[in-house]
Amino acid sequence: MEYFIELLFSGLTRGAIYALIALGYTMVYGIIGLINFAHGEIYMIGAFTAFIVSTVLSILGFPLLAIIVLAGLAAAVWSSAYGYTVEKLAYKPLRHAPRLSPLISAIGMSIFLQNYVLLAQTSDFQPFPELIPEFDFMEPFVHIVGSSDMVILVVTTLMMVGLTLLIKFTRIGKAMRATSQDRKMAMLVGINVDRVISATFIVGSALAAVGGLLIASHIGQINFFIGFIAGIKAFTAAVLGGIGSIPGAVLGGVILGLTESFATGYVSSDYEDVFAFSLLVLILIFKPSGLLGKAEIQKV
Amino acid sequence: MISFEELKRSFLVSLWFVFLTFPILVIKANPIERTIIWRWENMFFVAIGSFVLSILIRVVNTQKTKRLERRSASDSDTTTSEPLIQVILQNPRYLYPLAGAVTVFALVFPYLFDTYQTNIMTTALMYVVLGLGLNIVVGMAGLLDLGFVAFYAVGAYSYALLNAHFGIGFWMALPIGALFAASFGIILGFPVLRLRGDYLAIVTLGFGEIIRLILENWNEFSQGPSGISNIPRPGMFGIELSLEAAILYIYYIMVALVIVTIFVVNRLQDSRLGRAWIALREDEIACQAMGIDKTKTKLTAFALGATWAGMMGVIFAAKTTFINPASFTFLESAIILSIVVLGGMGSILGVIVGALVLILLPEYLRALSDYRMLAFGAILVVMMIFKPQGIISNVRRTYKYQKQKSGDVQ
Amino acid sequence: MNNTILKVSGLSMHFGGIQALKQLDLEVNRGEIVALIGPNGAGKTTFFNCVTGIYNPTEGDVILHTLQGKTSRLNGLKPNKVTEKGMARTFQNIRLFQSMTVLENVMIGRHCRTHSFILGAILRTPGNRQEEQAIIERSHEILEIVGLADEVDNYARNLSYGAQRRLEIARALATDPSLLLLDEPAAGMNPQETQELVQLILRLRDQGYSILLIEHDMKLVMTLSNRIYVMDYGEKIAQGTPEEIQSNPVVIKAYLGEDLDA
Amino acid sequence: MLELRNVDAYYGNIQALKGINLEVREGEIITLIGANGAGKSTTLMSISGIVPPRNGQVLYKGEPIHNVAPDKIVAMGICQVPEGRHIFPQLTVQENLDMGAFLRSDKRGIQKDLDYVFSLFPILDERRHQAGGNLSGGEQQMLAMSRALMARPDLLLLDEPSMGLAPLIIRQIFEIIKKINDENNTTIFLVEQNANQALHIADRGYVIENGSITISDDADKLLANQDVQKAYLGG
Amino acid sequence: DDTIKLGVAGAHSGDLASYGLPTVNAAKLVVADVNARGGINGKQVELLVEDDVCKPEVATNTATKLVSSGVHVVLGHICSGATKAALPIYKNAGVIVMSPSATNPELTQSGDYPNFFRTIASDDAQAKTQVDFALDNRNLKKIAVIHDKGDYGKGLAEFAKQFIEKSGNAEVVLFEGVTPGAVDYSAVVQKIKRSGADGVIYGGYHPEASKIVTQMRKKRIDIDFISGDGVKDDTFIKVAGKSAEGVYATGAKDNSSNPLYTAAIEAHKKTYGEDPGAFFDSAHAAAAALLNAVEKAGSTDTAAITNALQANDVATTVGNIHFDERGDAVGVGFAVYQVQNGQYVEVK
Ligand SMILES: Nc1ncnc2c1ncn2[C@@H]1O[C@H](COP(=O)(O)OP(=O)(O)OP(=O)(O)O)[C@@H](O)[C@H]1O
Ligand SMILES: Nc1ncnc2c1ncn2[C@@H]1O[C@H](COP(=O)(O)OP(=O)(O)OP(=O)(O)O)[C@@H](O)[C@H]1O
Ligand SMILES: [Mg+2]
Ligand SMILES: [Mg+2]
Repeated sequence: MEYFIELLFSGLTRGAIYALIALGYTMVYGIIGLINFAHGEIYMIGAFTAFIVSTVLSILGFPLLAIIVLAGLAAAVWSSAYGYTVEKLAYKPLRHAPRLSPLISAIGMSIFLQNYVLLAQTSDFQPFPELIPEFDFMEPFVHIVGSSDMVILVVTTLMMVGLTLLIKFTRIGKAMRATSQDRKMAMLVGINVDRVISATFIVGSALAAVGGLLIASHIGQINFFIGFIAGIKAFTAAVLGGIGSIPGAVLGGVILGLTESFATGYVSSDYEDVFAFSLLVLILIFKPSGLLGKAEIQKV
Repeated sequence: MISFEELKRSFLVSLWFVFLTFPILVIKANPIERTIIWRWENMFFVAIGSFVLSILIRVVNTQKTKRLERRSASDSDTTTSEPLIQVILQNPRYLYPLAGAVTVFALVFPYLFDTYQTNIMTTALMYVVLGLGLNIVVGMAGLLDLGFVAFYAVGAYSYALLNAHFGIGFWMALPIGALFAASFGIILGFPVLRLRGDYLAIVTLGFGEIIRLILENWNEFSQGPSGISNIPRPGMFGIELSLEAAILYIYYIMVALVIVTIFVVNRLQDSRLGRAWIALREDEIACQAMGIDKTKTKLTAFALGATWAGMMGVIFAAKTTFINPASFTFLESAIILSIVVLGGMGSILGVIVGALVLILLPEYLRALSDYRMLAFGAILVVMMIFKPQGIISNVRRTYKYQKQKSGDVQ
Repeated sequence: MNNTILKVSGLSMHFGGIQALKQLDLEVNRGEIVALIGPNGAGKTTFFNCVTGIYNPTEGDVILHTLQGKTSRLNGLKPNKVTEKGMARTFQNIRLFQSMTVLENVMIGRHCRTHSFILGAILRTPGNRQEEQAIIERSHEILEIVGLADEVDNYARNLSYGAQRRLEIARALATDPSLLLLDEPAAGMNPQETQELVQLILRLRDQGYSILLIEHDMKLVMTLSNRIYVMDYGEKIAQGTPEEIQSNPVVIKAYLGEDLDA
Repeated sequence: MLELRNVDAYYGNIQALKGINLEVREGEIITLIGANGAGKSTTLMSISGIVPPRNGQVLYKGEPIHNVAPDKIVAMGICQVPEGRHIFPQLTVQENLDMGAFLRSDKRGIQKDLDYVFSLFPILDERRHQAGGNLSGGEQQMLAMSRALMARPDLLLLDEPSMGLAPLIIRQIFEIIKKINDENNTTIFLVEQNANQALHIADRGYVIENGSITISDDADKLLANQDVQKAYLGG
Repeated sequence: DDTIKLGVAGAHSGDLASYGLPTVNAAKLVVADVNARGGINGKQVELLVEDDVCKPEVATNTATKLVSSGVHVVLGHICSGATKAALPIYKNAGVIVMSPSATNPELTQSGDYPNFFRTIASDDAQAKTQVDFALDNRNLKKIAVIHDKGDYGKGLAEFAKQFIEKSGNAEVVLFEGVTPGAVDYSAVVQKIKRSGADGVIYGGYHPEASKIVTQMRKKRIDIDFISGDGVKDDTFIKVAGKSAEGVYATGAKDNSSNPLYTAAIEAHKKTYGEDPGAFFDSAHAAAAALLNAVEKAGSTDTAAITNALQANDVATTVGNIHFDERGDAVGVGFAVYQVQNGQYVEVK
């Protein structure tokens, strides 16, 4: 039983990590229907910014709390800036292009950003400072679930709730939904579509940055390649949950994480990804628009 | 020519990029030695570089608008002047000699260049065929397949394993590999037919990963990550060829296969089946209402696309003589997809050009060494922006029709 | 000889809580033009969708007697099978293959009446070539019938609205249907074009097609139809000749309104 | 109030509008009639800024708006019901209506207008929580119209509002157009295939052919015009 | 031919560049040295550097290119897979290849590649060292063998498993692969704990190793962690920080007392301003051994060079070595290190 609980928490943490990145994926997908392959890189850049800033600050002797706040802020700011710029450079000119063109542009961007960071910061793994301290009150449970796991779980939940509220009830959220469904009509009711799309990228990227900070601190290391695998998994999670759906992204991430964790725990980690992807295929066969995705409305 | 306003905007752009690249390009922090290196020179390069680029883009843009304005101003009958390429493509008077010339060039290529160039060209030709295969699935049938490389792997391992266990030779393996891959195409196709668009994409991606992971983990079957070595090169009538001869031989096999593929794909495209694929891509519901069997048509596309990937897999195994799962990653699928989209979806010539560009480009970018992949990524983006439809966009063929029955369809 | 071509009985359809069709009966006879009218949201399009296999009706029977004298029950068949059996339709929201040429759109319609497949496509045997030639010829004929012969090589997306509607009809005709279902063929057309459409439909009837159409243009409906069915809230509220319908108080109240000639 | 001067518009290389000149005065109902593909919808899109004119000027209340972004144009009080309805398919009827009032913030006014459109189209009230995409064609048309009304525009551009509607509703629609024009003094620019009815409620009309305006006159004169009758009124 | 052409092939760009580039630096230093001395038999040495990004299919092109440009001997390739793909091409052209890093046993043991040599010991030798150490020095009884599913890591792990089972003194309680690059390894770590292992033998590279070790320590699992030269890298200590303390890793024998070694490191620091990276010393040794053999052979003839390599001892940064008939260097071997106070210290 204890083993089960251990695996459960390990799966939840992993799932929450996927979910954090999947949130941004799903937002961007929701609004411009683009699988933003560069999102993983945005997350990576967020983590790198946090790494650089926190290292510099700690060398300069700032206190831990200040480092956390400033590094988080910097990560969010620069990630958003990158997300914004990538959209303007690589996707906006392709708004009216065939559907797959922006996808290739995104793949190109992803390769570019990876190599940009590789060249600027070398391919070596860098130790990421432990920004989430080990809380004393967690000590009795530490063999089951660590402090950083707990923080990740809590933050992911908060993010999901916050985002859902944002999309459901705020003006910008409504504008996002309208834009995602019919861009021309959104303009005709007075929505500045460009600005809404930019805002989506900024919010999505900032989320990725928070994810980057937490995850890198949890794993304790980064290099230029961390975005790629995380990105693919997050994308899978987003699809699993129903792409475009915020709670779906979280649910998808958690299911993916749990599957991998239990597959590892009870079967073999050799095939954890095989289990994960098989589950994806299985779920999509029975629910073609993902778990919480709305079936595409197609009136004939 | 450049107004002050434009200068100011370029300046702002440059300022933005300086800000953007600041932490990553300028600071190099080392948490162990606790040192910080400030690379201010990078900031300087970014500032100058982005300023100049921005000005350049502005100049190009203004000239483009001017040209457009001039054209609409002159307004002499708004003939939509077709691009040269399309004129050539549509007129057999130009097309046939051109195709002939290209074929002749391909045939003498190995005698003009060294083995290395021939080898590279063989690789490029393989990607031409892969691209054309994927083009059936993505370009024609509109099914976004991000796991195409799985079929490539199936072909490669078919040959490697059949050879290792049963001593089956290259020429036997070629059709068998194709057949295996096609069967996998159908096996994958069945469950995912219900899925639309990007859901399909992720499932195919997952499928590609599953195949690779199985190859990687199931040692007894595939020898796992250490791969299978000493796969024989194709022999000619049982004679083993020297390396140079074998490279030449594979090259010519590829030239032949490319020609066959172009022929077949071209015929498919202009057939009843090809039209059904395109219609399916445009509107599934209308398609079904017109009496097209969605399942059968989609499966055919999957299977046919996979067939070519399977064949190329066999060639790949024979060419490198060594295969391991690491050659069949998602990135490979992404590259093949890029070939199709960048070249021009649905356009055969486009895919060929796309393959040559994307495969030869990194080879010739070797001079840039470290900056190679950086440039590759940037070029993908830039090409997409300047040619969103692909290098050569597909033009639907028109059918000539004579009332009298004897009239031949051309 | 049985003169009925389509016989629908007890057709019902639910969408979650909404009952879009309730126990609907409807018949179309050979050589007839039958109209299905009713207020917006009455369930007319849903009826088409159920009959052609796009939706699977909750209950009821759809029986088609084809020109060849075959009788088939269409319930639960996939749309492509329904088309194969001899019933073709057009869509209320135009669904053409936008990036194909006009001719190709019609050629797609020939799909279910032709057979060449992979090998045929690759080898292009004389038989296949003949088939292909026949497809092209038949498609041209059909385009001439609907008056689009001059647009063959144009892309469907470049056609004007009225022409697109006619192309939809052409595409449906290409499947050699015994029965043609038209969903608001005159929507978006001006009176002039509507007039041409009326002529076209009449010509089609004279060529032996039976037609069931949904339309809100009463002038068109009244001049064309042999019989009219009226629906409201998923139920049949009236049926009869144009004269009967025009003076039926229930229909006037629910659908037509007081004076008709506006 | 609105003036188009020598407007040219293109789709890629295809010229859809060739030197359009027209004028809409405050409080009027203007109708634009023409065959399919003549350029009616394009004219509206040019005004709304979705297909910005390549040459020529669009003036609204004396100010040039041909370089203004579509959302700004809406904010200036020009609202369009586009051809093909363009309902937000996954938003409910209620949410679609809310989107119409996107730029407004007077809660009370919005509520009042909501009640007003529900009184115009009671069926929408019944379907309030249904996804817009599942509505029947006619219901969607009513919703599109209502959504535009929710913006309380000064100038309302209507692109074939009667398309696909039942006869009873068509009459209602035209009555409603007239009513909006009378009660709220909303200026209306109406594009219609149903030229007959359009001209009956309009003050003036324009005829467009192949991207150029060929006739412009008072509505009753157009109704009487032989050519117009033959070409557009089915007479 | 007025120069001796030394090819250098390996991953020089992309994610594995950090394994390939030190070899280029090593070759440059050696060649500069040799040329400064007047070259070999009066001929200057020319470097031909080619990137194979560690991909087999690219490696065949790289090899063909080198062969086309008339290369005489090749230093490389870096990854075993790429090496296997490239070797037949060199073999055909009669080019001798020496790798500083390709450790796959088959390369020398299969007998398929007579033209292949290496200055690094093969995986089985390394696994043997690890297992011996685990069983004899650490007295482990239940061992979890973990690998990264990769060519190198899984190979190493399989040998380790084999040796443990053969010894009969201990059992393998867990044999699992982890996915490189995964965001979290806690499930595997829990599984290790549950297996009751008193030690872990890990086959793979340092990024995954540091993640696993860190998570083990976080979960308060304090058992031995023994890994190979893929982990015996200072980056591991930097990244894993205090979790790295106590970790064992096998690696090439300590050469710090070898003056050639220290000189090479110094030269690198002087030329490039930083510490050399992975496989620098074995690459340096390989370059030196190759050029030495060419000099001794007095020609670039394949047989002559092979002979010279096998017959003569040469002093290199990894010690005095010559090569056995299979191509493995005699005189290189493994030692066991432990991280103590942030440094690898030899323990055996
Ligand atoms: N897929 C669906 N899901 C839920 N409700 C639907 C669906 N399709 C149709 N409806 C509802 O069923 C009713 C009938 O719709 P239908 O499209 O058949 O109307 P119609 O008679 O064709 O109207 P119109 O003349 O306006 O086109 C409508 O109220 C519509 O909202
Ligand atoms: N998105 C587009 N791309 C290319 N051409 C277009 C596009 N939209 C319209 N056109 C062309 O522009 C011309 C004018 O079209 P427009 O839609 O304005 O006509 P309309 O008068 O509104 O016709 P309808 O009565 O059919 O709505 C037509 O020739 C049409 O083919
Ligand atoms: Mg309808
Ligand atoms: Mg229009």
